[in-house]
Amino acid sequence: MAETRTVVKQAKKPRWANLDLSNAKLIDMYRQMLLIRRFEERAAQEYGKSKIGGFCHLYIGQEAVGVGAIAALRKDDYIFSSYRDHGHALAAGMDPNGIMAELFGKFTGCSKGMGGSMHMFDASKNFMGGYGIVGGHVPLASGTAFASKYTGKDSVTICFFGEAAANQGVFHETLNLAALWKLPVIFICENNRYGMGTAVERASAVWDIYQKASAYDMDRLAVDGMDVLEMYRVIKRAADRARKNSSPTMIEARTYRFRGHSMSDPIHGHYRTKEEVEEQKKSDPIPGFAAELLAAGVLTQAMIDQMELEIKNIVNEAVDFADHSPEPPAEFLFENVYV
Amino acid sequence: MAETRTVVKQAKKPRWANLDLSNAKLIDMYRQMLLIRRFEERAAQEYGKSKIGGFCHLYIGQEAVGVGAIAALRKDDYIFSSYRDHGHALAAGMDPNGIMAELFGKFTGCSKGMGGSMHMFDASKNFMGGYGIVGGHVPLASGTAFASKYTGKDSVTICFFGEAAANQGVFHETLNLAALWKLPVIFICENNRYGMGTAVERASAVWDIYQKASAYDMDRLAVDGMDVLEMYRVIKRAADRARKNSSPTMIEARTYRFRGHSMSDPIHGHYRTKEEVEEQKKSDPIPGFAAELLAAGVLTQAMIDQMELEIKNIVNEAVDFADHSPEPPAEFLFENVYV
Amino acid sequence: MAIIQFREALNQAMCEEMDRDPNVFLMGEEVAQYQGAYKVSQGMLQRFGEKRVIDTPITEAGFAGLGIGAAMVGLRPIIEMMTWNFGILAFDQIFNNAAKIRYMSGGQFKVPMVVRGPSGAAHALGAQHSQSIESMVAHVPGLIVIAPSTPADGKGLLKSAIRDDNTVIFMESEMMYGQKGEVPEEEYVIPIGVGDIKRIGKDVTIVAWSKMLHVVLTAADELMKEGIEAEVIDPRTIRPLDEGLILSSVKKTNHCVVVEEAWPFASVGKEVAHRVYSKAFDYLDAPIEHVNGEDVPMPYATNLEKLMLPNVSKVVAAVKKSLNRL
Amino acid sequence: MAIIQFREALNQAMCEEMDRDPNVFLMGEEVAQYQGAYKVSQGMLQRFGEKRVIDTPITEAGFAGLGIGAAMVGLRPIIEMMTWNFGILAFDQIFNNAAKIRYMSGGQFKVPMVVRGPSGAAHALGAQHSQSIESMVAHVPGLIVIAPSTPADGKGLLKSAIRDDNTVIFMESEMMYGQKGEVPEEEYVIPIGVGDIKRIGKDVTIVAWSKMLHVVLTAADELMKEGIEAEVIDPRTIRPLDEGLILSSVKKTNHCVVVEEAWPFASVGKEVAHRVYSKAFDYLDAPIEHVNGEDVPMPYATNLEKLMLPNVSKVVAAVKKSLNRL
Ligand SMILES: Cc1ncc(C[n+]2csc(CCOP(=O)(O)OP(=O)(O)O)c2C)c(N)n1
Ligand SMILES: Cc1ncc(C[n+]2csc(CCOP(=O)(O)OP(=O)(O)O)c2C)c(N)n1
Ligand SMILES: [Mg+2]
Ligand SMILES: [Mg+2]
Repeated sequence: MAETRTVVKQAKKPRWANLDLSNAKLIDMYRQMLLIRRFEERAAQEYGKSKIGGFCHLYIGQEAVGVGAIAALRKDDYIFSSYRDHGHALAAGMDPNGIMAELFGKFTGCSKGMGGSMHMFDASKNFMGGYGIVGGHVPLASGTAFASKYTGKDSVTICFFGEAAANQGVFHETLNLAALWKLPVIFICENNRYGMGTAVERASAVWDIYQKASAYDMDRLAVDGMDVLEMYRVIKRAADRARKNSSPTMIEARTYRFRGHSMSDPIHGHYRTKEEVEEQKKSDPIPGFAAELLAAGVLTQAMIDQMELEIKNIVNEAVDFADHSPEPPAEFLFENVYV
Repeated sequence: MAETRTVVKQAKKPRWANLDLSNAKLIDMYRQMLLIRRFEERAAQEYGKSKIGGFCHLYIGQEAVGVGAIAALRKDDYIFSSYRDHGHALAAGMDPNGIMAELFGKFTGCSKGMGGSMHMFDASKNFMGGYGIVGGHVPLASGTAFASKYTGKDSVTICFFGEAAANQGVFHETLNLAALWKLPVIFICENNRYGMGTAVERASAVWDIYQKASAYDMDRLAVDGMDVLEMYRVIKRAADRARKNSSPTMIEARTYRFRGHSMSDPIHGHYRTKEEVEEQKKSDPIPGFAAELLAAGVLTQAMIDQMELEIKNIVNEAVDFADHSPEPPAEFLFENVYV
Repeated sequence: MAIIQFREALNQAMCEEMDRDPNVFLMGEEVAQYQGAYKVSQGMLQRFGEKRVIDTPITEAGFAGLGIGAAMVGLRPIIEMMTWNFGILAFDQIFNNAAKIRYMSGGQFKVPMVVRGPSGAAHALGAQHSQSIESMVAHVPGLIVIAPSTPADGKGLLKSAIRDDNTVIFMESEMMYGQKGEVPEEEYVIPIGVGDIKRIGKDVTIVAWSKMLHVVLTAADELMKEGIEAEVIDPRTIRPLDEGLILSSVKKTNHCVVVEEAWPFASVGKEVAHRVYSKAFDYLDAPIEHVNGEDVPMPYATNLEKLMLPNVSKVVAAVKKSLNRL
Repeated sequence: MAIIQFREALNQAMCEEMDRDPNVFLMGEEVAQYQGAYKVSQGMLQRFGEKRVIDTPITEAGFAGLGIGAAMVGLRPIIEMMTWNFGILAFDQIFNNAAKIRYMSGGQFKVPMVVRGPSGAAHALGAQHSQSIESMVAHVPGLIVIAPSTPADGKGLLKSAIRDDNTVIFMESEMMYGQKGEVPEEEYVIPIGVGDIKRIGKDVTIVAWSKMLHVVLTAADELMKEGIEAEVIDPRTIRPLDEGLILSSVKKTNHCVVVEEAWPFASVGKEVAHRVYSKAFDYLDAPIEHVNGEDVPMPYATNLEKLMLPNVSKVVAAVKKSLNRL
């Protein structure tokens, strides 16, 4: 009898089966990661041509963190970012034209050319800004969360920052406030293993950064930040909890930046080897997700090719838009200092 | 056979049997606690007579923490305190005359009348000062510890602060530095349950304050701060470890202040009841230790009476000294701004 | 008019604005259960509840930053610093975020927040607790800085500050909280940026604010005995400064003395002087005299503390020097 | 004399002092393994080892405070702030501890520490990264503030700063690190508090420091073409200010212009002007002119950034205004 049993080949459930993600949404998440990648690659080129000035911190390698996290949010949730904010801005649905124009310092930029790479804002997307002081924006996120609770809205706030920012005092002050007052905020630490040139092990007494939240009895976990679905899953859950119970979560997204700290920093050098970077690139979140979607038939190669083309156009168009946009007028220097 | 066995009444070992504490030292620890108590009571009176100005934070109730901790140190160890520093100063062996004169703002004071109640210093005792900004002195303690390590000395640094100070960002920054660099420093949090009028439970997301050090993988423990022997024991062990392995410890000493936050704050009122204070006074560290020493025959009532007398004289003499000391001369206003 | 304490006037301002606008809340150390370290918020917890009168842990940077975020989405926080000495811990939040978010965002966000608390020396509090830091905050564009000297000004200006859409730094004084003054019964506000002539005179213009205003008024009485009529100008708002009022007084008196509690180097008084020199140079019959806190940390000993601070005789001497009547 | 970059000059100063005194060490973000964010500490880790060249976590208040404690017991820390914008996070440590410990302790302790790093705008870094905060630190008694303009001054003054027993705030500039200049081969120091005449002239005194000195020198060339001979004074040390040098120049030229990158309100320039007005009033033929960064946060857009900063034509215009030659 045993011999005659037919082995039924079980269709493997896709990982997103329990995640309430439509194919359209999955495709969109992929598309967003790809857009960020191509946008950043182009930003790097334009920086090389001196179209973009100042510090320019690319998000290449970390796309899954921002895209997965923001995909799990509602439109009325609030997003705070650091100086490494282009990717978050795109994931928040901000207009690539406005982002590129901001990089170019143009009046059509998302911050009217006044903020630049590190200070993207879009009130219409609840994109509360990119900030340049390491850790300095973290308490602000507790402020919008406080406001949600105060006004009885169930908006959630998420706040992105690097693992090095988690050493700053104000980060700790904020975690205490958020835990003490049960604020609906999710702290997303993008642990890309380096704060500028300093490896996390040389800067933090604990290497499991999420455990810093243990000092506040806060819900916490580490997640594979190279996996957009995992990001989506944990943020969704944390956001649901925040919405329902108004309680904070600290999430450490383990990721890696494939580029230098900023455009002026080489990809490898004093603090990491070429081999290390190459090894890490094997976990590139974009091809991995593509393979998965292809295997499940959610995407086809033709769709991907088409997408690449569309994104190329979007990015071209953004550069074109930025290039042909006017600088802020001289009088604007004195505007918005005060309301 | 069993019936004929004689029950030998075993002499109960005193708690200090394994602590390497001579009778003289035990008596001295008691004497120090008593001195602090009487000194502070008198300071309160003198404050009432406006001989002492400004903020005046008494240490009454917390004597066992400072005395036990400092008794466990060597003369070449460093001590940092907050604004609640009279008790630590006395425990460090500073001259009561100089402390009282400092409170009176006199030139003979330990800080020449320039520091006052909150800013006692004595370089000759390695008493590195009392500081008025909550938490602000904590990183300084990592600095002397750093210096010990840098110069190859095995001096240890201890740093006293309140449980409310442990919410300040710079406290967290310092713990990270101390743990990361393995500095020989002991952080002694005197958890007296209130930061001014705010109960610890209303200010800190964790109530076991020592667990804040978990975010730094630092050795940590809570101790009964009303028990001078326990204080001695845990600080001795932490100091030995710091000396040998150059590693930091965070210690939460659970204690209680029997007086108001400062002289301008009533003993009970908005934030705690009379009953609570009375209940806590049952754990007064001084009579408890006296009973233990009396029971063991280390002290006799006559010795205690004699001690009270001597201390009374010391305190009287300190007030007298302060009273008859000159104010700093006018020119001194401009001295010591720069070296 | 009612005669009330400065702290009561500030309390009224906050209560009235909280009645008026549910988005206004008060947050700080000991503001709620303890009724305020200096009792400025007395009764407010009972009146408005825990939701709107909030005790914080001792984390000045953290709760100032929280206020900024809350203000960005429409709340109107009043953040109390127990004293401005501790506000230094929140300087990064105030300078780098509150003062800049509107500008950096191209006008998309605003930060309508008041950060208030006492500044300057109280009595025998020593070096770390006795600082007048108005020049540091007033240096930063994007901030408004107010330092009133009377209960009536305090109330009217605090109400304006709470209604203002910018971040306002509001400086009070421990030594003035108990000071009494007439305050109108009916609702009123005092516009930001408008100074006040606290005493009319023709011989010399003395500019002073906050606690020093009272030292100057006493000095003016003294001077009067010698026939010197001082005009006393209280700018009330430090930034923006009511330069017109100061200038028109100096153009009349041709002499100017600035009195401030703060240290001298690059102080607000130097800014006041600059405005006068650059815009009324030809009207000045003598250099502008300055009376400041001495250029030293505050000593504890009360005899030296007195010497450190401006006082009536220093002001009198400065005026006489200006008038060449020494 | 060798011609070297500003960063090399600073590097030499630190290396020489570290050779000279084993108690000197360098600590800050990226100073060691990364060789310095702006390569000022290039090679120092290799030369002095990890014990004396130390990378820190991003905790400005924490490691500044650590430096203070270390200095109290005899070490001589050089604390690098990656930029002074981040130094704001350490203001409490610097103002409340470093500047006051000696005074509060009645002279028992001293804090021989240098806190150094670039200040002011670099290029297109936006509002949070482009601040000149010298007036805030110079306001505080107990601190010394130095802002050199040339490699030679930088080296000589940094060596003096390291040897000084006070806390010294040392301000550099990202834009000047690559600038080259002659630096003596032999060992030398430049005393703190002594200014330098960077150009001799008779018609107008222009006071400027750090980066602005170079703008002023170019402007002086321009002015020369029109027959205006500007004397350019570089105080080099902001606090204590070499007021004698400035005064004697103004007494000769009877005209004074102060150029600084910082915002105008209560700036160091106002302090300079005050010294001149109060001590050389009768020598002045016109009000002192000021050229400052505009009173706005720094915009990102480079066209506006240029407008925000002082430049040659603004300086020329200010001089002409002072000379009434517009
Ligand atoms: C308070 C402060 N200190 C230093 C800097 C300079 N700085 C900018 S980014 C950075 C590293 C931050 O690392 P991390 O938080 O891990 O974020 P990542 O750049 O890796 O995304 C440093 C040191 C700054 N901007 N702010
Ligand atoms: C930075 C700062 N914020 C506020 C204060 C005012 N203040 C002085 S002591 C104190 C309470 C501190 O409580 P805790 O740390 O528990 O120490 P305790 O007084 O109980 O010994 C407060 C709020 C201050 N001195 N410094
Ligand atoms: Mg990082
Ligand atoms: Mg306490």
